[in-house]
Amino acid sequence: MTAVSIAVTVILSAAALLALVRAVRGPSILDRVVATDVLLAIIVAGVATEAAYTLDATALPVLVVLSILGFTGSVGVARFVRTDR
Amino acid sequence: MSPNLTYVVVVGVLFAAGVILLLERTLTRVLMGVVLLANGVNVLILAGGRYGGPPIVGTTPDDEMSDPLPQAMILTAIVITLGLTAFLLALAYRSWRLVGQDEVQDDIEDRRIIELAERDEGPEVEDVDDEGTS
Amino acid sequence: MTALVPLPVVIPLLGAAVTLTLTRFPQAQRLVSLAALSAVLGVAIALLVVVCVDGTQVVAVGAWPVPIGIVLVADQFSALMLVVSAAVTLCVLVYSIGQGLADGSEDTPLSIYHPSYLVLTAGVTTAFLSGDLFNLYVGFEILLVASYVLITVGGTEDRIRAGTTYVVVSLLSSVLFLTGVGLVYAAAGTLNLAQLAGRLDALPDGLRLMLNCVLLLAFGIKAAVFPLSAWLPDSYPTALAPVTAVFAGLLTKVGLYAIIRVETLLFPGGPTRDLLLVLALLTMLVGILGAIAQSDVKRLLSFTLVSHIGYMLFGIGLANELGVSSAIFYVVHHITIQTTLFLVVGLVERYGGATALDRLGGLAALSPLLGVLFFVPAMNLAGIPPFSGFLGKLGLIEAGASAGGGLRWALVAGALATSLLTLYAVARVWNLAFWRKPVTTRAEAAQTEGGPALPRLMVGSTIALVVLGVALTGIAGPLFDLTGDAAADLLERAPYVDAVRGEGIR
Amino acid sequence: MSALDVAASACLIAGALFSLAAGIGLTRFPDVLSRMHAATKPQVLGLLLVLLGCALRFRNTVDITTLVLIGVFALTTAPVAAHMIGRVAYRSGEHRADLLVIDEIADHEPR
Amino acid sequence: MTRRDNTIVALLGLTLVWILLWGTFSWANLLGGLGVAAVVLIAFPLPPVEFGGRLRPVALARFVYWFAYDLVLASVQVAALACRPGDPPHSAIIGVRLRVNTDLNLTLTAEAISLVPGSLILEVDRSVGVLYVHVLDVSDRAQAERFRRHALAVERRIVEAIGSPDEVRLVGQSER
Amino acid sequence: MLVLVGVHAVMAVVAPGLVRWLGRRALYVVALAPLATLCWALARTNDTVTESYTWVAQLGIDLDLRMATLNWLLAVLVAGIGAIVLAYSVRYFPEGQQGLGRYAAVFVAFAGAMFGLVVADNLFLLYVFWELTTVFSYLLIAQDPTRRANRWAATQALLVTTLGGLAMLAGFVILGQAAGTYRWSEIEANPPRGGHLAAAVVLILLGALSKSAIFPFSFWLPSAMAAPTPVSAYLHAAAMVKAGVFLVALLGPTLGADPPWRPLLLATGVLTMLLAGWTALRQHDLKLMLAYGTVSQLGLLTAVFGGSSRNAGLAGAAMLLAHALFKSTLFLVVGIIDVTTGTRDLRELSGLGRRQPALAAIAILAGASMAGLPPFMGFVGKEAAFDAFLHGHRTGDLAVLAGLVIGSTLTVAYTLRFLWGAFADKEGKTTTAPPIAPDWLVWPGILAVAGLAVGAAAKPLGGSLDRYADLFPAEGAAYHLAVWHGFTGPLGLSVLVLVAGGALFYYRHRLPRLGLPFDGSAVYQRVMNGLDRLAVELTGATQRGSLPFYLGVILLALVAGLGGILIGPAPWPDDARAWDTSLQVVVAVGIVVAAVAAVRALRRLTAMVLVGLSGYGVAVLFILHGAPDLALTQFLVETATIVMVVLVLRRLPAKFSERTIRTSRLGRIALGIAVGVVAAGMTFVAVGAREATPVSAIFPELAVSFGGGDNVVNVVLVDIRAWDTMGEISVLVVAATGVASLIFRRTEALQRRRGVPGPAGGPPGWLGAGPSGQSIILQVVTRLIFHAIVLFSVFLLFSGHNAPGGGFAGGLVAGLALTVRYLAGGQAELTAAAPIDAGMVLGAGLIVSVGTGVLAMLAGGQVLQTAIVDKHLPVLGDLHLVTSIFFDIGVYLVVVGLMLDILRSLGAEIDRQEVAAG
Ligand code: NA
Ligand code: NA
Repeated sequence: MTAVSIAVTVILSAAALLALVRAVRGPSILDRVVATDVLLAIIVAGVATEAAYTLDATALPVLVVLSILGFTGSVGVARFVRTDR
Repeated sequence: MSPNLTYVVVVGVLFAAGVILLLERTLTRVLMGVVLLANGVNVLILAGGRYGGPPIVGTTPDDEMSDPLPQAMILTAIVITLGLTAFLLALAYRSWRLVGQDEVQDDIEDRRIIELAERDEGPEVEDVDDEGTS
Repeated sequence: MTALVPLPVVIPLLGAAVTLTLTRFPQAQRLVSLAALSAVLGVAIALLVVVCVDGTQVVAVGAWPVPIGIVLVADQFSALMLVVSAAVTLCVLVYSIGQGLADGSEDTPLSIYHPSYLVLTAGVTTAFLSGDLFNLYVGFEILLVASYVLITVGGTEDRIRAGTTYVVVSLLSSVLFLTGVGLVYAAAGTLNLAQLAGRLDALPDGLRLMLNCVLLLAFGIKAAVFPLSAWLPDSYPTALAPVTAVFAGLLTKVGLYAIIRVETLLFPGGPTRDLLLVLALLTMLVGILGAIAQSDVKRLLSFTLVSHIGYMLFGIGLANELGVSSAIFYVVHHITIQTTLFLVVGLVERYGGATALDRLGGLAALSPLLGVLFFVPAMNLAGIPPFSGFLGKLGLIEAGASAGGGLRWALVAGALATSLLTLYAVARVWNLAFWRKPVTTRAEAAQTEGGPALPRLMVGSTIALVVLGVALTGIAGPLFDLTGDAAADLLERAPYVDAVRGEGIR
Repeated sequence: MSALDVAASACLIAGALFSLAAGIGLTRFPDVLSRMHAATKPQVLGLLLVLLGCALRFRNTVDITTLVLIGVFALTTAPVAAHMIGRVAYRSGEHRADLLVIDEIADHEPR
Repeated sequence: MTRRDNTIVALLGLTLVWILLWGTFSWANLLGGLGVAAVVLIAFPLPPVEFGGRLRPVALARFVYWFAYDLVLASVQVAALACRPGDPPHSAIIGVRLRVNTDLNLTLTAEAISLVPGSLILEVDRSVGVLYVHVLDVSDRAQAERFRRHALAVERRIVEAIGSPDEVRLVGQSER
Repeated sequence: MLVLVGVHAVMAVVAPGLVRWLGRRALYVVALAPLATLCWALARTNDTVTESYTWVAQLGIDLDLRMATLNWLLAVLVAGIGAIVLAYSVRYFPEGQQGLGRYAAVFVAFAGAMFGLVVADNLFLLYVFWELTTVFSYLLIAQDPTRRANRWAATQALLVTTLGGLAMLAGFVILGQAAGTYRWSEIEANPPRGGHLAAAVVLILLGALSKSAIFPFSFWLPSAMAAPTPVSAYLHAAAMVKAGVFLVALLGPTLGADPPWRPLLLATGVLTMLLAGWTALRQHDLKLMLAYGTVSQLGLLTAVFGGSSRNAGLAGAAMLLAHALFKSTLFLVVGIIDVTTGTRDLRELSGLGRRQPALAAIAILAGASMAGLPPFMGFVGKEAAFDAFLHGHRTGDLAVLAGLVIGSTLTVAYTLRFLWGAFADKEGKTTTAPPIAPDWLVWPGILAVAGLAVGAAAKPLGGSLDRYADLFPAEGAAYHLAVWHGFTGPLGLSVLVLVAGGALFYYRHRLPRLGLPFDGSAVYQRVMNGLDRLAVELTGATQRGSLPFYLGVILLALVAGLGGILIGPAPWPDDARAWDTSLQVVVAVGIVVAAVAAVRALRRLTAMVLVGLSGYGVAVLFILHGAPDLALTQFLVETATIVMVVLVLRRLPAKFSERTIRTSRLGRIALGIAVGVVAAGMTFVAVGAREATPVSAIFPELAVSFGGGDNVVNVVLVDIRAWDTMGEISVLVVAATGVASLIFRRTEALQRRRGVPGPAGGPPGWLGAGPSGQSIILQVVTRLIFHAIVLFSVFLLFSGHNAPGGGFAGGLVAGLALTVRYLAGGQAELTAAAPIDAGMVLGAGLIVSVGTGVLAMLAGGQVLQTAIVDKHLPVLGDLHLVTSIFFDIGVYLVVVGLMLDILRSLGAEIDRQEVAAG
């Protein structure tokens, strides 16, 4: 299992860094929001994997919340963003 | 307890970034500075507590738990920051409504006195002779 | 009798909650607020008596044994502060109700004002009663956030500008305070003040100095110690008169309270004493010169406020019994007098239609009562005998002289100079606003019509505070006994620590 | 390491890979709309796989039910977010029109 | 279906969620769930969601199967597309006019379509029931038409799963 | 004695009423207070009375009163002349004079203070009365304060004498600490030696000299002549200006031997006498002439007492008495002339002698005493003075004597000039003057006659004054007061003085002009202007009025102070670890990158998203650290923040204004980095220094046994540190209130805080964005999952005690559910979702939480004490109820209320204002 967890960690870290690049580079606010969504999803995956690895379910409520959050944030921005560039 | 350098660095960066924004005139930036500073302080408090598993009896043995007390402090701080953020936003909006921007203005009275100082004058209000001389 | 201890916090909080649910019934809100604060005053007095008779009262919240949970500690010092602040807040509440009744509360919604005001009170009492460093922080947050609401209530342009300065500076101080708390816990592993007193002693001096200074920095901003004080005169004067009054009277003193606690209980001795003395001197002189430069009564008073913070720092920095005792006495005096003066200025604003000196005049002739209401506390502030201001100052000077040493003598001189300059500043106000011929059309109109009627409640509460201020002279003896004992306990530390340790069993 | 564990590991790694694909797409794709595809879509499947992996590890109802809820929430909300952002992107011209072979919105209501 | 029925459905649904959250079935959980659900429904009144259809398990299963199939397939395709070197892919915005123009159907179809990778709902023209979909990796009309048919198929499966009889008839007619 | 002071005080309080009731005649009644004092004092001639009451023993300031000979002398003068001047004032002021009530009150209050001053036996008590006389004189001098000159003169007198007073106070403190007591009679009994005594003496004399207008403080007295003449007669002739001389006289016997005492007093005294005497000779205003005369005489008194020998002391006492009598008489005379003729200018006055013979007679009696003609008291005193210095045994005595002789000559000269100027006929001028009411004339009359009488009764009077004089160390033959000592040196000097004075008057037109070497008032003015300038410059420099400046100063203090400590004494730990899990580094990189990018961002929303991103990063740090509750809350808060910010930013410009970004950028960055380094350093040091085991080590077992929960953090929040949490939710409540206050602002608008239902029928449309803004998909989905999310929030609330969650997380989730509803359908949808007043929810939540704590007290426990109920119920199984859950429910409600309030104000109300703004 440890090997798996390491592998997943590495993969997710790479993905996260890629997403971070997009979040910082933009150019548009929407790109950043999408990137943030992806990061959240990556966090979910990471936390879930960690939970599966340690067989410790305490983090699951966090995952439920996260699965709602990305939606709220994106909708919030998408609803009101003014892309006057 | 040996300090965790990663935390130390994060604290430093968050404080630095927070201060730079805090010193701005735009209230929105000030707000973000405050948020960054708050996060920085939270990490600082976190660094002051032991690292370990979730402090939930039954899932983690007592002696492997992370220190719950700093967590309680941080949680309190987080929520207070939320309230303050809302208030600052309202403040920014109000000032935008009033003066069409959310920039912090200088104090008028102070500027008056600074000008007096530059003109080498005394306090503005002289005790002028205002009697119908009797 | 420990049941009394939590009440000064719990009562106003419940009151605030109730007023929030009474949005539609302003009269009921007023009654609830009055009842709550009157109750707090009663409890505070009772508590002071109990403390003086039975000694320090300690409550372990939730019956969690010390040092696990939070302890509330009412020693003579905090009990005294509770009584004074309760009296002042009650008077100011009455005053503001009077003003609200007169102005019509359209611009200052009761459903905003009353809950915020009550929460502010709860914050102050929390800070005074707290025996736990983080809880002290929470107390500060409560009163600060409430003060943010009160200072910007109405949302006019200058209130927003001033409020922004106030809020942001306070936020920074809160961040520093929390940083200090975090560092203290990181180093000592506890938040209980009594336990910290022991654990901090064991730490290396350099570290103690560091922690001490972080906290001093945070409190120094709140107490308006030069050079951390410039925000105050820019922010306080723009608020509603009663708000300014209670801020000027109380909030800076909460900062001072914290400084006294920390300096005596957690970090006694050390280089911070001399640091405090130097800052005291600067605060006195820079502050009072600032007052002389002003042309608006409210701002002028704000500067005298800053300046006289220096007096109290002086006593703390001396760290001898008479010094600390006089500092505490001066805190009591200053809370009362500074509040009174701002309330009077509120009356002046209503009556003369301005607070700018170039637009005021002839008030003494127009309203002799107003004249007396200003003159007496003004002389008191200037340290004219036999008023309490003089007694406090005298105590500080004696303490400084007995301590000896160049720095302390410099402070004695500075204190005397400051009181002379204070006299100069208030005499200027008196000459211009009260003595010379009326200059504003408003005041001339007032002269012909005998001036706008001043609401009874406003005048009444102001009179009450003026009388309280004068009464301090009469009870100075017993009061000095009290502050003397309080100071002795503070400097000894053991009484506090032992009282808290006593609660160590469940 | 039981068979279930093997299956779980497979799911977890596959899920992670989908995340990586999302990250790559996010950096490579030319405009917001196409990045949206890369970002939101493989994520859903990736997430489902990860959850499945967890379920295979935990093997008790208490946690599995929670995992199910997470999946349901994700499936319901993800498209909405995508839709809202995509819509704004299109309306505010954040997309590269030159990559569009057909645009029936423009045809329908030319602006 | 009356508002009361809606409420009952909601109550049961919420109770189920409650039990799922706790993860164990016990009478205490059941009663607690009912209680909490009731409180929630009282505190936050149920908004009108008009639902005229009925559940058809078999059709539902079929829908789920095809949905899962599309999901996996397309996900792999898009992932591959993302990693494939070369020029950025072309795409198209295609309007799909649904046959059953109800809020619920529009929404569910839109969800199903946009969950499946490569397709993303940009606009919904509610008046005529048209979904405008941004489709990735489309380079000509033929592919566009293929996608339009796919989308309509998705709608059909949904309607067959939960639509009302006349809706099912409507969809069936247009297919033949 | 305290009673008598009290009598004056009471009289002062009732005086205005009396005046309103009786008109100016009320002054007769008011005069009773000093009169009573006079009688009391006369009844105690030749005995020493003491009283003592404790006041503030801790400061050594008690109400110690003592009346020995000197005190008695001044008490009699102060009380007697006070009564007479009050009676005199009845006719001086026209009926219905404005501010007469205040005049009466302050005057009698002053008399009381003056009496207190002369009988005070405690140095601090003496200072108390001393300052009171200063303040009352401030009020009396500016009887007509609408005239700037009067205000100016009053303030000048106030500040100058207070300055001296404060110096004196410092002197008292030093003296008292040297002596170990502040009670004068005790200090007198065994005087301290050495130490800072010299400093004390100088400081005390500063006070005395300034009060008595001795050079270089002389200038304030002539300006103070702006006061009404009765005031001048009392304060500036008889009473207040005597306070300084009194102090010198009182302390002389004890401190006279100390080095600075004698030379200082002799020099300043003689100098003052000569300068002022000369100036008096040049005045045309009778009152000013008297004023300078007074200054001159005060100089004389100071010099004589300064001689600090037994005979000098005796002479001083006699002169003091004489001067009080004749000078107040003359002032009263001038007052009458002023009122009856309307002028005080001796060039205008002519022939008054014939029209007002009685007045002239009185003036001549007083003048004779002033000039030192036998058998008047003035003569007796001057003789004694001459003798004291003629037969003195100290160096410089003869020089002083010379000074006194010259000074006395000047006195004779200006006396003659005064009488001539007031009453003589001058060619071509006649001043009309109505006859003077006898009940007015009588008062100066009494004083003048008294001057003659005491002179005649010099022997017996001298007998009692000896008791004071004997306090001085005896040296040589004891002198005794008498009108006739035979042909002695002093007599010769007196004759010389009279002749020379006459000559000086005769040749007055040929005198060279010499003024004072410098004009004190001008110096005073320059000092004050300088002070004002300094104030403005300093304030302009420190009070910049700019928020960034203030923050910068604070942060600089932080960097300087704590940076210094870190470099200096701070103990740096020798071991540290890079990380706990390598993943922390990955996350840290994310946080750092996002934070830096946020600082560089030029668009508001961009910056906010990046800040939020770094926040998410911190949340992940929390997970890794083993703090799921924190992570949960942090994620929720960051998301809520982003939404709130978006709600506000939709109205603000998208980009930050360039100007504010450029200005002083480098400085900001430098300071920021410095602060960051210091913060990091402090963390490193503090954490590294920890050795003690944290108090929280036993939390886990206590959490279960006493708190009844497995989730330690939650137990800490709702139980162990519930007191904090209670405060925290009140912060939330008040913050929400503040948001509403800033957005709605007015009472009437606040009604909308309850929410406004949308237009009946049809789906609620977007405000602002218009119908095209709404998305059917979003609306339907939110409606579908809303209740599920709310239910989940409740689950978090209840499960929180044993698993991550709790009231905060629950409340935030519910709040986000509401947020989504608002986002989907705007104001109306929000109202449909939660038709309730946000304020209500907040209040209810606070009541529930605080109420839980109070109930615990009512149940006999401590505040917020928790009870654990374990019951086995049929069917349902075991019930495990921890009462702290109710506390947590309150928390939940407050958080929901906060979010609802934010949506109502930052959301709906801003929508409305946007529409209103168009
Ligand atoms: Na210290
Ligand atoms: Na509890």
